[in-house]
Order: sequence, then C-alpha cells, then structure tokens
Amino acid sequence: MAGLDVYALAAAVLMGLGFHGLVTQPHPLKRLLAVNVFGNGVFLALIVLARRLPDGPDPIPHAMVLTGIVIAVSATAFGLALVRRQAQDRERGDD
Amino acid sequence: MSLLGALIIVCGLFFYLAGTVGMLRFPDVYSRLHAVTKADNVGLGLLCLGCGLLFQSWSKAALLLVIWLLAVTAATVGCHLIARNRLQQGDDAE
Amino acid sequence: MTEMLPVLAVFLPMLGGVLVFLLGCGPRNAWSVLTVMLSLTPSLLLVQQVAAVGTVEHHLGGWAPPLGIRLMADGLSALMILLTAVVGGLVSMHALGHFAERANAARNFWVLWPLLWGSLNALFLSADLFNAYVTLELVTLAAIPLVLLAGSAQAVNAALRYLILALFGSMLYLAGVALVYGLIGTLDMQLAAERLSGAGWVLDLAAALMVTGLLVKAAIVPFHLWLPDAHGGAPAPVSALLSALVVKAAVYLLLRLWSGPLFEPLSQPAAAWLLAGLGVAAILYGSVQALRQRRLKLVVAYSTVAQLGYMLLLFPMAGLLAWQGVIYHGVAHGVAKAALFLAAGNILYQLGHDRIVDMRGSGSVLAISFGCFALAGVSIMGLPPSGGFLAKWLLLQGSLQAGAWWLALVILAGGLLAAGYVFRVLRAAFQVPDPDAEEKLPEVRHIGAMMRWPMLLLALTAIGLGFAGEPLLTLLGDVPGRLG
Amino acid sequence: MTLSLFDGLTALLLVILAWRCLVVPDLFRGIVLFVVFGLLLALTWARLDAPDLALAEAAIGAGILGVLLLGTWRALGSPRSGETPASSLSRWLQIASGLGSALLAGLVAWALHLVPGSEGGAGTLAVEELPLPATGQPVTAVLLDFRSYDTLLETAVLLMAVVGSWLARSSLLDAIAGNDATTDTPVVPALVRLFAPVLLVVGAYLVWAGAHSPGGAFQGGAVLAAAGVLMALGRVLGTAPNVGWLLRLLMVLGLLVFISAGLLLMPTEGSFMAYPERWAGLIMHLVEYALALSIALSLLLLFTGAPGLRRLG
Repeated sequence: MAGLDVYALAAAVLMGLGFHGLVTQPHPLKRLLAVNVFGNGVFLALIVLARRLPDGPDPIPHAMVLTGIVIAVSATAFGLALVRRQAQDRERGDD
Repeated sequence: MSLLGALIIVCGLFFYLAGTVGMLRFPDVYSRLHAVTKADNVGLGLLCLGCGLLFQSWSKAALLLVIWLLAVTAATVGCHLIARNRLQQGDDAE
Repeated sequence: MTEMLPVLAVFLPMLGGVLVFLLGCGPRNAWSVLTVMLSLTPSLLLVQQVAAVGTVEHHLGGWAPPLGIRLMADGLSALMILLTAVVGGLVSMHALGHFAERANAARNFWVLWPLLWGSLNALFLSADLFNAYVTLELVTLAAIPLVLLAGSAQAVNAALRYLILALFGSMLYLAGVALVYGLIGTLDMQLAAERLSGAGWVLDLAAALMVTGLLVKAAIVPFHLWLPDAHGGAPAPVSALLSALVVKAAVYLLLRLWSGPLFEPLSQPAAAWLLAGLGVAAILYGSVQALRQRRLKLVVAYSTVAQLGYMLLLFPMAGLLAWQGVIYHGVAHGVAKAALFLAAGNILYQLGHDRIVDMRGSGSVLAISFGCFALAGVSIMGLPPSGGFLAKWLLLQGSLQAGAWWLALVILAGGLLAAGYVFRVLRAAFQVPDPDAEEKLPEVRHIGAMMRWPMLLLALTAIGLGFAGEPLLTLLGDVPGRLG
Repeated sequence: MTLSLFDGLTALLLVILAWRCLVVPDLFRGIVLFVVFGLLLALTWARLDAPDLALAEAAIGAGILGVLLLGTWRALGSPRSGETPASSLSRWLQIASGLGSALLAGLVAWALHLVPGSEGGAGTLAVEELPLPATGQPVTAVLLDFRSYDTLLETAVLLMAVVGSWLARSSLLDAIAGNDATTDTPVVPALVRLFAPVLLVVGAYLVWAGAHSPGGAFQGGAVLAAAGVLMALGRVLGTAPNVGWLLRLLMVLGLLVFISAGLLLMPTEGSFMAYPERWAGLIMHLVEYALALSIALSLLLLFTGAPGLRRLG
C-alpha cells in the first residue's frame, strides 16, 4: 500500500464503465464489449494487487488473469457467433 | 553514442508527431493515409535505430531491424487495402 | 482408491464427452450409454464413500493449499453429486429416446451433457475460490449451447441473453475473489474462512460482489429475465437438466460460501434480510407469473424462478433446521422439476403443442404424463408425503425457531400459489370436453418406454424423497461449524 | 509506486478509450476503439511486470478477439448500417445507472487502496517453492504445476465454446468472403506467404520459451491461430461443412494428453497431476505442446465458425 496507484483507480473506473455500458446499451455486441471492459477492470485490479508483494510480482494472480482472459475470450467468441446467428435469423424473417 | 541514440529517438518522435497531426488535420482519407504510413514508418525506423545504438548490441539491433521490416510491410499492405477499399466504394460516403 | 474418486467423478464424464466428440454416438448409442455408465459409477461410489467415512479430500498435484487446489467431498457435496447422478442418469435415459430421430442434435447433446456433468461435479467438489469461478464458467458454457439444440430463433435470443448475463455474473464474482485474495493471499475456502474474520468493510464489498454475481447466475429475481425463455425453449431433457441442476449450482456455491469464508458478512442482519427479501420476491413473483402463463413449459420455467427463492430464506434463520430444510428443498425441487419438465416435454411431444387452453380433455388420453405431472406437482406444492413436504416442514420449523413467523407465512403462501398453477394445468387437462367439440381432440403421438419410464421414476422419486429424509440428512451431516 | 507521467497517461487513456468505445453510436468505431484499448492494455501489463499477460492480451485479447469482432461487424450487414440504436432506457434510469456505476467504481477504488496485498500467502509460497517444480518460470509453474487443474478445466471451456459456435451455425468466413476489395489484389496472398511462416515460427518459439521466460501454450497457441486466420483470409485455407476425425483429435489433444497424464500416473503418485520427479519436465513439455496445438486449432475454428477446414489451391 504505497501512495496513490493510478492503475487501481483505472481498474475501478473500468469496472464502473463496464457496468454502466451493460445496463444502458441495447445492442448485444456492445453489451459483450461492456462485459469485457468490466472484466478487464477486474483483471487490472488483480495485477495491481499482485505487485504489492515485496519480493517480486505474485505469479498466482498472473495465472488467474491468464485463465480469465482465455475464458472471457472463449465466451465472447461464442457470444459473437450467437450475435451473427441472430442477425441471420432476422434477415430471414424480413424476407 | 548514447547521446546520438537519444537524439535519433527524439527525431523519430518528431516524425510520429507530424504523422499524427497529419492524420488529424488532413482533409481526406488518402492524404491521411499518406501522413500516417510515411511519417510513422520513418519514425519507427528512427526509433529502432536509436534504440539499437543505446543497447550497443548487434543481436538486439538485428532484432529491431526485423521488427521494423515487419511493421513496414504490414503498414504498407494495410494502407494499400484501405485505399483500395475506399477507391471502390467511392468518396460519397464521407 | 478412495482418494481418487473425486478426480474420477470429474474427469470420467468429461472423457466420455470427448469420446463422443471424437467417435460420435456409435451404433445404437453405444458410446452414449458407456458415457453414462462412466459418469454414474464414480459419482455413486464417491457418495457411498462419504456416507461411510465422512469427508474425502484430494490435493491436486500433491500440493497442499494454499499453494495447490483441494478437492473436497463433504456431506453437502455428496448430496449434490447424488442429485446430479439420479437426475442426470434418468434424464440421460429420456434423452436416448428424445433425440432418437435427430442424429446431429443427439451427437452434440452427448458431447455437451457429459462435459456438463463433469463440470457440475467439479463445482460441487471445489474447495477453492478461483477454481469455483472456473467451474462456474464451465457449467455455464456447457449449458448454454445445450439451449441451442432447440434450433429456434427464440432459443438463440435466450442463449445470447443468458450468456451475457452469466459472463457478467462470473466477472462480478471474480472481482470479489480478487479482493479476498488481496486481503489474505489465499484462495482455499477453509483457510480463507479462518483468516477472514474481522476483515472490515472491504470483505463486505467483496461479499456483495461475489453474492451479486452468483444471484445473477442463479436467476434470482430481478436477474431472472433470461431463465423462462431459455428453460422454456430448450428441448425437454435440456430444460430438466438446466432447471434441476444448473441454476442450483450457483445457489450451491452461495450456500458453500455462507458456510465458509463469507459467513460473517452474510450473517449481518441487513445482508441476511436483504437476501431473504429477494427470496420472498422471487417466490411471489415467480408463482404469480407461473399462474399467468399460457404455455405449459413456461409455467414450469416460472415455477423454477419461484422455487429458487426458497433457498435464500436460509440466511436470516441461520439454524440447523433451516440449513437442512434449504438443502433438502434443493434436492427435492431438483427431482420434482426434472419430472415436471420431462412430463411437460412428453405432453408437448404427444399433443404437438403445449398451449394449456387447448389441452382440454387430453388428460384421459395422456393419463401417464399428466399423472406424473400431478405427482411431481405434489412435491412442488409441498403436500405430504412428498420430498417437498419434508423440506417445507423443516423450513417452517426453522423459521418459527428463529422467530421469523412472517417467513413461515411466505412459505405457506408459496405452497398455495404453487397449488394454484399445478391445479390450473390439471384442471384444463382433466376437464370434460364439450360434447360438440369432440373432433377437436388431436391425434396423439405415441411415446416409447425410454421416454415414459424416466419421467415416471423421477415423479415417484419426488414423492419417495418424503420417506428418505433420515438417510439423506445423515449423509448431509452436521451443520457447518460456525452455527454451533 | 510513484505516480509518473507515463502511468498517469496510460491509465487515463485506458479509461477514455473504454468510455468512447462504449458510448460511440457507430458500431465499427466502437470495435476499433476496443481493439486499441486491448493493445494499450497489453502495454499496461508489460508496464506492471506481467509480460506473460502482455503477450496473451496482444495475441488473444486484442488480436484474435479483434478479428472476430470485425468479422462479426462485417457479417451484421452493410458497412454503413453500423449505427446502434440509442438506449431504450428512460433518462432517469440512465442517470441512476450512472450513479450506481460511479458508486461501484468509488467503492472498488477505495477498497483497492486499502487492501494490503497478499504477503505471506500463496504467492510468497509459490515464489519460495520455485526451485521445486520442473519449470523455473513462476507463472508457468503456477499454470502447469501448482494450479494445473484450473488450466485443464479452462481448456474444456474453449472446447465448449467451439461446439457452441458450431451449434449457432453462422460461418464467419463465408460472411467475409464474397466480393471484397481486400481479396482480389495480389498483395494479400504475397503478404500471407511472407507472414504465415514467420507467425508459425514465432508461435512455436513462444510455446518453447514458456518453460523459462514469458510465453507458453496460450500465447503460442494464439499466435499459431493468428497464422491460421491469415491463411484463411488469404484463401489458403477454406471452410468445410464437416470435421475430419484428425481435426477433431487435434482439437481435444491437449485435453486428452493432460487428463491421461494425470489419470495414468495417479495410482503411482497418489494424486492427480502429480508427476514423478524425473519425468515431470518432459511431461509438462508434452502437455504444453499438445495444449498449444489444441488452443490454436480451437481459436482458428472459432474464427471460421464452420466445423471443418480444407486447403485451397
């Protein structure tokens, strides 16, 4: 705990922005982006905490974030496939 | 040697600045592309050169050269594709 | 062998899923059946082992916590694994019949469902806060593609909504885990429970984030919006699995955290009553919505929204009876809801639709399906001698013991409302048809034994749970130490 | 950490990019801003002593995800219909959501300021125990040894995501194909011929390097997948309606090797994923290469969105 950590601040603001975006944005792709912004805020918080160890950065949050990134990207990729399918269905419905 | 390196890096940064200003201020896509790719390629080249001088190591300099070459190739192709796409779609969309 | 069982309970089902992914279902579903056997055996052996010797632990990679991850099967885990095995096994049998004519859907089902089974077991065995996040994501990402098996545009919409909310929920949970790790530097639940006492308001914030995330995942009102479409739109076996097991997984984790690291923040009166208030809202809202639905599967889906609410009533009561009651409710509801969804699915299959108004008079033709619906409904209403009755009885006693008499009133009101929506369906089905509308009765499709027996067995189990209280509550064991 | 100009600017830019990305009405701009946000995040990871994450973010978070986002935008319709509808929430609800978000951000920021960090916890132990595991790189040691179970499970998540997007039946590559100004020029195939081998080498190197320096199966796999994406865009690889068994085997190879290494050695070693000391290094390398292959293929298939792949001309 040393002084003001701008990255901790940024992490908190990213979480706030992500939440706000998720609530207010109607487009599913935008909402996926918002969730990802929120998630990146969480990851940033973890890495900020990892640096508070006196002897070198703590590898465990690093591994947690790496796992988190892969999970978030997998889920987002699946979500994007659903967004495309939704658009296809809508097009077919319009015809 | 390190002074020379620093000087070259500052020069490179100037090119970056010029390129960015060009991208923000130029009126149409083509001249913006021109500003970004040309000035940034030179800027990156100078940056790599400067860093190479600072490191004082041939292997690192070679690595920086590879980075520059890859970046230049990618930027060139990207620029080509954007311009081409623009040309086909016409300028009316602006 | 004993200490290997938890690992086998996670990975044998997953290997089965991978096997089907590689080789397909095989002739006459050989690989599917093998997969079910692979999944059932270690689960049941593990439950038997826990019943015999108590808690089974496994240190993965030989590393003890806090460095490594621990798998732990205590009474609560064993009970949930048993529920998964019973419901999963019977629904698997139903699925063999259900997907018999759709080869492609069958193949994907038999890839995803064993993976889901393994993931659920992994979640129930997890004793590590971050590992619980990973297993929650596994459960979600195995469950959502299953919704897509319905193939309709509506299912796609529901799946997308479900995915976005679930992803957000797990990120909220992870944010809480990050704070906990920052506070004490360990992710093991037991170690965290020991070190977290008196951690101040940061722990409260972490608890709020984790609990909110789990509430989103568990579809508790006001986060229930995705549930009815997803559960109502999916194929019947999938709906049964989602309602009986998948949403329960998030609630299970909530209970696990309450009995462990998050006991202090969740036991503060304000937090406990807030959660119970959400539970009450869920019971009332879900039941009223279920009364208003026109389609049978949606009635059952909204009933899930309502029944999940009971599980939140634990927090202000915080006693032995309430603990037993809530968990028994989870088990009884799981079995009964699986039976209801299979019955609703069979009715839909036989009639070709599930509009309640058009079911007039079909009760006499579809006596078995509606009979099962009624039997499972008895448990949902909480009438004796069913499992639901035993659970509600424990909950009522728990609430009176804690002096929370108005929670007892809510429990009774919820039972009455449940009776309302169950009888509404049965009334429509068994109403004597108008003599002049005789020709409106449609052709009824025949269902095979594979689709009839699992439904029947599940419905009978739902009633039978009323007599199984003694052994199951013994398996559950003592309350978590904190309650004393 | 002292407050430096660089850190201040980076943090501020992160926030501004995230904000713009979420509020611009044009979908395309939002996506581009998100990709830039990802790249800046990669820089931030590097600044915060997390080079592993920097590589992963650049390759997976900004790279693969960026391509997926842009491809999805293409598939959504004509480029000019990218405007997203404004929020349907009432003004008051929007303000309430803004206030709630601000409250959340404030609480989290204050909590992060107070939290002491994890001294004496698992992290300290992990650093102290580092000579013990077969791999000397701390993050790889956590991923493949101390907490290898999480890594194994997350590979299953990737598999589920691929199966899920097949079920959604929306091939991205077919949506991108069609008359496209970017494909009928000789420059693109030339670029693919030049870059794909380079990327393949870099990816393989990253997997190999994971044992002793930043890198590993995920970073390497993502770069390999990027090579595949490039080849797909350059019409070297195309989609096929069915998956061959070899492709399916490669997709689950990492999972299979990981699980079987754990299960087969469990009777002798006493616990899952504990390896005998002599063979631990070899087994972990094997696992890592198998994982990288499966990850690369899965990410590539998430991009093409179709079950199969085949070689074109």
